[in-house]
Amino acid sequence: MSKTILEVVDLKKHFTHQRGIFSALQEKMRSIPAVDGVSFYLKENETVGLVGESGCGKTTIGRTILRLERPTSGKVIFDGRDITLLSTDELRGLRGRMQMIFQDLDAALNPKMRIRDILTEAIGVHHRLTDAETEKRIAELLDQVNLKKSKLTNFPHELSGGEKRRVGVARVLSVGAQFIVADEPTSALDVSIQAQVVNLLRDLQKRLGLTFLFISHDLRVVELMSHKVAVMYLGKIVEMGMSDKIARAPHHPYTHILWSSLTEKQSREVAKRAVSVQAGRWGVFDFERPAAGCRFAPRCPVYESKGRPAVCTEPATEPQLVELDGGHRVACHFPL
Amino acid sequence: MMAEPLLAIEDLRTYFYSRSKRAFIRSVDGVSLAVAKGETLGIVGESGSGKSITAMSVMGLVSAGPGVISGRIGFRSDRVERQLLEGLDTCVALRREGGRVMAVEKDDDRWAGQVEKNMTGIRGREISMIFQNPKQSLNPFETVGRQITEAIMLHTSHKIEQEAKEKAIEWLDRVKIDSPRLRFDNHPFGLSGGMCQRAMIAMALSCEPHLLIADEPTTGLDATIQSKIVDLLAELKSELGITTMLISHDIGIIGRLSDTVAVMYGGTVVESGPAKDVLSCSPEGKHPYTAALLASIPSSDAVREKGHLQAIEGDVLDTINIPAGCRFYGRCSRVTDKIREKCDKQEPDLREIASGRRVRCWLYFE
Amino acid sequence: MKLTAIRPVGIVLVRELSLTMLLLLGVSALVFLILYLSPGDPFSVLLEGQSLSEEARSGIRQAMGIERSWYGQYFHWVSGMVRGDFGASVRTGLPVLSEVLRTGINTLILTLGSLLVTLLIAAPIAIRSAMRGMSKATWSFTILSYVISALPVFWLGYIVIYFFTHKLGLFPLAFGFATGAKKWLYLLLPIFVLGIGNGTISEVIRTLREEMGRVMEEDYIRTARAKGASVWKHAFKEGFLIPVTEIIAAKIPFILGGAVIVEQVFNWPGMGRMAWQAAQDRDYPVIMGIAIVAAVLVRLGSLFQSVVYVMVNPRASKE
Amino acid sequence: MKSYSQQSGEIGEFSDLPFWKKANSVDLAYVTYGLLVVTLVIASYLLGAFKLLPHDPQDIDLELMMAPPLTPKHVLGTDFMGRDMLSRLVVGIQAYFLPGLLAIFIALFLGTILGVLAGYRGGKFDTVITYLTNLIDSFPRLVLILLVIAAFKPDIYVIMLVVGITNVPAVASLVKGKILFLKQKNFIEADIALGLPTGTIILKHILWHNCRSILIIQATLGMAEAILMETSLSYLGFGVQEPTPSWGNMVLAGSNYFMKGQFWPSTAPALAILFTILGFHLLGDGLNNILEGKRDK
Repeated sequence: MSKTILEVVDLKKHFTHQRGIFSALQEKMRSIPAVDGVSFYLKENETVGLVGESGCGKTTIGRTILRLERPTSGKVIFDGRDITLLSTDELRGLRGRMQMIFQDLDAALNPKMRIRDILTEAIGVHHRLTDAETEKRIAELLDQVNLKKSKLTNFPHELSGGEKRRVGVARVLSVGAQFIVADEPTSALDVSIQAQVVNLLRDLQKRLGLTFLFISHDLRVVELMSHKVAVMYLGKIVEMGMSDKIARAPHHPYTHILWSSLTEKQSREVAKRAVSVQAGRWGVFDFERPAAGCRFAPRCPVYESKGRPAVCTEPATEPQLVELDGGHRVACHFPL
Repeated sequence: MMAEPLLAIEDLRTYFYSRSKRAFIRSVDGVSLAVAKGETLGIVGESGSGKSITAMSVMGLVSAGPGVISGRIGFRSDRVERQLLEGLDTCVALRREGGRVMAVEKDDDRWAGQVEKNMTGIRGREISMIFQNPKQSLNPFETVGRQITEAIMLHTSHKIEQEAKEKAIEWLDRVKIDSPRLRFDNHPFGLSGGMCQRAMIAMALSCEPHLLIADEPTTGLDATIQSKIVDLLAELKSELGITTMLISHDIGIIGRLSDTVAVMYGGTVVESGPAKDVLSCSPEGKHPYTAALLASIPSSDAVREKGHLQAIEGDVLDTINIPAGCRFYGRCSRVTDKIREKCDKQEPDLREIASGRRVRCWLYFE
Repeated sequence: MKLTAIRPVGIVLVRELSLTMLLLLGVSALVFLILYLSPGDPFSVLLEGQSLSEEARSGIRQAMGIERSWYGQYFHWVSGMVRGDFGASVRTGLPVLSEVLRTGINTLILTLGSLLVTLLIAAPIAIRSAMRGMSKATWSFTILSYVISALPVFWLGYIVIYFFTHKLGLFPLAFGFATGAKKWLYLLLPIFVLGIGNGTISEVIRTLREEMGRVMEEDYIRTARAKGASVWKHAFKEGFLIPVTEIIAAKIPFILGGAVIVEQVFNWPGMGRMAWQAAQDRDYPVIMGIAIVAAVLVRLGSLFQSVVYVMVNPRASKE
Repeated sequence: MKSYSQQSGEIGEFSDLPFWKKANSVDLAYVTYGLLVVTLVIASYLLGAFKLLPHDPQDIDLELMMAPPLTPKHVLGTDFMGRDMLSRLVVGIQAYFLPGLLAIFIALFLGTILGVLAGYRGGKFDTVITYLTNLIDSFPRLVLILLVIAAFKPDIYVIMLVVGITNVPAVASLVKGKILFLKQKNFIEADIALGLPTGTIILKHILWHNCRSILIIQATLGMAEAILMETSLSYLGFGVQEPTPSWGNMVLAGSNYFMKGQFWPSTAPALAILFTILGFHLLGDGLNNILEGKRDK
C-alpha cells in the first residue's frame, strides 16, 4: 500500500465582494463560487481527476492546495505537514516538491526570456548547480519532455502551443516536483497535440513516479488519465470513486448527465437510459448563491421525476458524501 | 448526386501578414468548397487550418493585412445571385515568383468600399453567422432583445418596432429560452454562455437567411451546455431545413450535424465527402491526416483500457512555412517508398476518388 | 431613460460625492500643510511692513485665529470654508470666495470651450483613422497634431493676437474689459488658442484612436458587421462616448493649467490670472481658495465621467 | 495603398526579425528625430556647462541689437540687447536639464514603488495609493506649483520636485496596469508556485523584463513635460530670472517686440521649445509603438 501524499480536509474558500467607501476607486472583485467543504486524499504515484463545469471551483481547489490562495478554513496536509499553517519561507522550501501546470499556455513563461534562461532559472531556484551540471540537467529535461534542443534559443512566442506546454512541463519538472496539480493541461491544445501531451504526462508519471491532481472538463481525458475521479458541482464534490465506475456506473444524476452529454453529442440516436435528460429549458442559476439543500436540485431530473421531494431542498438535509460500495462515495438522497 | 450549390467557393486564398517575420501567413491557401442547398457542410480542422478564415472571407469580414487576395465565391439563392468577391481583384496587385505570391499591393479604401458594396443585402439577410464566445459576440451595451429586433427591422418586412419585437420574442421562444419576455430585456452579461448562444442563434435565424454559418458554435461552453446547443441546432435544422456551413474542431459535433464533411489542414481542404464515409473508423480511402485525427481522439475503448493514445507526431503546420510538397508529409506515417519523392516535392491536388469523395493524397493517385 | 436606470446613477452619485468630499478634505489638508510649512506663518505677509507693536501684532493674530495650535488653525480654516467663508484677499481685502467664483466663471467658459475645440479637431481624425485605417490625409493631420501639441501656447497666443489685432484689426488688446456681446466674441480667440495649444491634441487623437481601434477588434463589432448593421452605431458607446468622457475628465486639470498662461497672454480676467497675481503677491487666502475651487472642478469632471459611464454601461449599473 | 512583401523566396524558418527591423518606418522616423533632439540637448547642455560658447550669453552689444539670423558672427542673430541668441539658447538648456532629470527620477522612482505595491500587494495598499493618486490628480499642476511658489518662493529644483511628484500617479498606474496584466496571465503566480524569491520576481521578472520599456517611455515624456513646465513658469516670471537665459523668459522678454513686428527674439526660443518638446514626444510615442508593439496589427 503506497502512502498518502496529500490530504485535503474540509477545505473552504470564500471570496467576498469588496464593499466600502473606497470601492469606487478599485477594480471590482469578481465573485467566484466558493469551494465549500471539500475533502479527499491522494496516494503516491496516483492520479485523481477533478471534473466539473466551468466555475464550479475546481481550479480554486488546485490553487488553494498550492497556497496560491489562502483557504478560508480547512486543512491541506502535504507529506504530514499542514501547509495552510506554514510561513512563506517554509512554503518556499516545499515548492520544490509540489508544482502546478497552469491552463494558460504562456503562464510559466516570461515573454522576454529565452527558453534556456527560463529553464536555467527554474533549475537554480531550489538547487545550486554548476554551469556544467545545469547544462546536463537541461538536456535531461528536454529529453524527458521530448523537445528539440534548437528551441532553447527561442522566445516563448516563437513556439507552438504544444511546445509551450512541453516547456511548461519541463519547468515544473526542473525543480524536482513529485506532486503536480495539472489545471486543464490539454484544453488550449489541438486534438492531435492533446494526445501527445496526455501520453507525455502518463509516461512521466510512470518514469518519475509522479502524483497528479488532474483538473479538466474534458471527461474522456480525465477518465484516461486518472485512477480516481471526483465530480464537482458548485463548490462541492458530489461523487467520487474509481474512474471507470464514475464513467460507466455513476450514482449521482449530475455525473450521469455529464457523461451522457458526451455520448449524446456524438451519436445520432439518443441512448436509451434509465434517466432521460429533458430537452433542456434550464433556468438561470445564481452561481453566487447556490440553492438551499441539494445544490443540484434545480437542474436535477430525478428531483423532477420524484415529484420534487422536500428533502432535496431543505437546508438542514443537504446531502453529504456517503460511501456506497468499494470506496465509491456519492452525495445524493436518491442515488441511481 | 450533389444538389445545386447555394455557395460555391473556388480556389480561395486569404493571406495575413506577419510584420515580425516579414512573411505571409497563408491562412487560407486554395480552398474550394461547395455547400448544396438544404444540406449541412461540416468543416473540421485544427487551429490554424483556415476553417474560420474561410467563413470570414465569405462574409467579407477579413480586413486586416492583405486579406482575400484571390478566388471566387459564388452565392445563388432564389432571391439573389452574386459573386461575393467581385471587383476585389482590382484592388490588389500580386507579384508572383515561381508560383508563390511574394508581394501584395492593396488599395485599402477602395477594397473596403467594394466589400461593403458586394455584401449589402447579403450579410444578415442572405447569410448570417454565429460565432464562438457568444457572450463577447453580443453587444454588451444593448439588451439582447434590441439586438435581435435590430436585425429583424433591418432585413425583414417587419419595420415597425413593436411588430419586430413580437417577432424577436417569438424567436427567443423558438430557441428555447426560458421566459423569453423577461430575457428580452436582459443584457448579455446577465445571461449564461449557453443562453447567449441561443440568443445569437435566434438573431441569426430571425431574418430567415438562406445560409447559416456556424463558426465553432459550442467552443468554450460547458459539456452539458454544448450538447444542448447541438440538440437545438439539430432540431432547428430539421424544422427549417436551412442550409448550414458548420465549422468546428470537435469531430463529435461535426459528425452529429453534417451531411457532408470537409477536412482542412494547413489552409487547404485535404478531404471531403459524405459525413459517414469521411468520419468512419476505417482508414480505407482516407487522407492519412483524417485517419490519424480520428485515431487521436480518445475512443471509448482506448479510455477503458487506459491504453496509449495514437498521437500525430510533430506540430500543427505553421502556415508561414508551407512546404513545396504535401502539407502533411512531415507528420505522415503512411508514406510509401513509391510516392516519397512526390510527397516531398509536389503538392497533390484534390481529386475525386469515389462518387462525392475527394482526397488530396498521392496514395490514391496512380 | 427608464426608471430602472435612475437608481444606479443615484448610487454612483452618492459614492462619487462622498469620494469627492474625502478628496477635498485631503486637498485642503495638503494645501494647509504646504502653507503651514512655509517660512513665517501664513498671515505674516499681511503684517509685513506695518509698524505695529508686538502686542498689537499678537492681538491681530489672535483675532485671525493664528495663535491656535496647527490643528486648531486647520479646523478653523476648514470650518470657515464649509460655511462659505474662504477668508479675504490679503491684497484687496475682498472676500475670496466671491472673487474666485466671479473669475472662475470666465475660466470655466474658457476651459470647456477649448476642450470642445480640442475634441472637434481630434475626434474626426481619430475616428476616421481607427475605422478606415491610416490614409495620407490622416497621416498628415496626425503629424501636424504632434507639432501643434509641442507649440508653446504663449507664443501661439502672440501670433494670433498679432495677426488679428495688428493685421486684421478685429480684436482689441484689452480683452478683459469688453462687455456684452463683444465679450463673447473676444472669448473665441483665447478659447481657440487654448483649444489647439494645450499640448494634448496628439495625445487625445492617440487615445481615441487606440480605444476605437480596440473596440473595432471586439467580437460584437464583428457580429454587427455580420448582420449588416451599422458598425459606428454599435461601436459608439464603448469606442467613442466612454473614452471621450474619460478624456474630458482627465484633461480638465491640464487645461486649467494652460488657462493660467492663456489668460496671462490675453489679459483675460479669469481664475488663472488671479492665481498668478496671488502667487506674485503671496496672497495665501486667494491661492488656497483657487486650489480648492480648481479641485472641485476636477472632481466635477470625474463625477460627470462616472455618471455617463454608469448610464451607458448597463454592467456597471448592476453593481 | 498598402504593400506587403515576403522577405525572400526561400522556404525555411522565417525567424523573428530584430525589433528595429519589424518596426514601422514612421515610428523609426519618430525615434530617429527624437534621438537627434536628445543628442543635441545633451551636447548643448555639456557645451553650456563647460562654457564652450561662441559668445558670452550676457555680453551686451548695443551696436548690434535685434540682428536677424545669419548675421556674421551671430548665426542666430541677437536679441534686443544685442546678446548672442545662439549662446543664450544653448545656455537656456541649463535651466531645465538637470531639474528635469530630477523630476523624471522622482516620478519613476516613487511611481515604480507605488505601482509595484498597488499591483503586486494589492488590497489596502492599492486603496491608499489610489486615494493618493486621485488626490494629486485633483490639483491642476500649474495651480499646485503656483501654490508652492507662493509659499516658498522656491528655486527650480524644488519646483521640479513638485512636477516629479505630480507625475508619480501616471507612472504608478502604468506599472500597476502592467502587473495586473501579468497577473491575469498567471505569469506571476507561476513564478510564486515555482518558489522564486519575491525580490527576483519583482526586480527581474516584473520590472527589468516587463516594465523597462514603459519606464523609458515615461522618462522621455517626463522630460517633455519638465521642459514645458519650466518654460511656462519662466514665461510667467516665476522660473529662471533675467539676465540668466531660459527659453521661457527669452520668449517673455521678446514678447514686447513681437507686437511691433520684431518676431525673432521670441520666435527663436519658441521654436527651440517646439522642436525639443516635439522630439521628446515623438521619441516617447515611437518607442511606445516599437517596444510595446502598439501598432503591430
